[in-house]
Amino acid sequence: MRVLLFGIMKEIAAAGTLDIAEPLPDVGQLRAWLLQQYPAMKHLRSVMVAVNRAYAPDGQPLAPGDEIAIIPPLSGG
Amino acid sequence: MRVLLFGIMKEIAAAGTLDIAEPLPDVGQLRAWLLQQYPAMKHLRSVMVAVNRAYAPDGQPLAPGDEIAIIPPLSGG
Amino acid sequence: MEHWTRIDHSITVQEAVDFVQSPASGGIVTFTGTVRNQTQQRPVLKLFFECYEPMALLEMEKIVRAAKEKWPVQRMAILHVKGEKLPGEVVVVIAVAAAHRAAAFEACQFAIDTLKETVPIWKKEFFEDGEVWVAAHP
Amino acid sequence: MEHWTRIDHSITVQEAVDFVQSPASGGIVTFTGTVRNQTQQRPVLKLFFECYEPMALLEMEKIVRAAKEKWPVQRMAILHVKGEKLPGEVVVVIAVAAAHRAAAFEACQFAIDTLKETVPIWKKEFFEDGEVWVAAHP
Repeated sequence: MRVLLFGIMKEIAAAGTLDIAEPLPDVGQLRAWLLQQYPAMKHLRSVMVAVNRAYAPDGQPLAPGDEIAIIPPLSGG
Repeated sequence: MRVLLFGIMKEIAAAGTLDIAEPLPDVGQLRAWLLQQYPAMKHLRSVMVAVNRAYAPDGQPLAPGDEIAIIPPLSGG
Repeated sequence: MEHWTRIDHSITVQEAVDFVQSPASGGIVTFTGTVRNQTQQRPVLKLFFECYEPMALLEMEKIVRAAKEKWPVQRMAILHVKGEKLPGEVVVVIAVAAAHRAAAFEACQFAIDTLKETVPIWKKEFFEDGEVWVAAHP
Repeated sequence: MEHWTRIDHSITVQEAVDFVQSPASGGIVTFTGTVRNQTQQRPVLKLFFECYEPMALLEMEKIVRAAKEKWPVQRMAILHVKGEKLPGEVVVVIAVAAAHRAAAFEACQFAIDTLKETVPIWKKEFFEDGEVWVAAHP
């Protein structure tokens, strides 16, 4: 599973993309896995997940080939 | 007394300025005199008077040398 | 100079924004009024704007002062055209810079609303079959 | 095309107004955000904007659709920069054209408020003694 990282998440993981071998069936489990790998994430104000370029709730299943992105707190505008 | 006219008032009076010989001591009396001279004025939605470039109430006295202007309904912007 | 009032034959939103912009401001709100190509389904050929220019500039300055009393705004520009204008052309531009955008939105809307009520400018609309001073009659 | 969304290295309020302007619209409201020269009294040297570009453009389009459902607006433009920006430079422009100005003001304010909440763009501030991703931590 390929995951895109942005902003401070890119710095926390020291990578712009992650290739995750672990099977992670939904957004919630991806989030839990990331928190375990990168404990600094828990200091962020919020973290959202986008699947196929739309915000996705924790319950949303993940399929191979999905475009997954981790969205730390926004600061555009 | 010299009076500046604008917009539709200029057309009603067929003049951009009026030189009025009649003594007119305040704004209200100027307004009454104009209405008598130019009855078409009474069809206007409103008419304001400015003295020295500021809106003036009917009770305001007029002095020689004042810059007096007749302000028909505004439509700027 | 913290505000700019101007009556001219041609104005642009860019020059208003360039004036109010500063490295200390966070947001700029503008209102731009243009000539519509019709009024109540009648095609408009052109407009003519007449201004009582010295008083119009004073009334624009009063609007700036009133806005600065009501909201924490930084710099303001109020520009209005005079003379002939064709459909699509710009007739009025108001720009307001503020540290916080809510103040800029409110002050800009206040300024255009007040301009229409207090600034001595008159607009004549030309149609194929006649012409009329806008809003003159009830 | 009735709306325009764009992420680029440089944007101007004039191009946004030129896009939304039409002879059928009466009023155009814009919001322009610029780089402030300080944050809580600390001088800002520069900003860096990172965008999740394809999703950011989709979220901008959602804002346009939501605004058009809520208000009778005609044309909209939402432009945002990416990359490095210096104090005073433009980072975001929103332009809304409508027949009635109240709708244009409300839709423009809605659009910038929503953009800050939903469009995946991140801003890093550079100070003399360090750098920080804005709003990342509580």
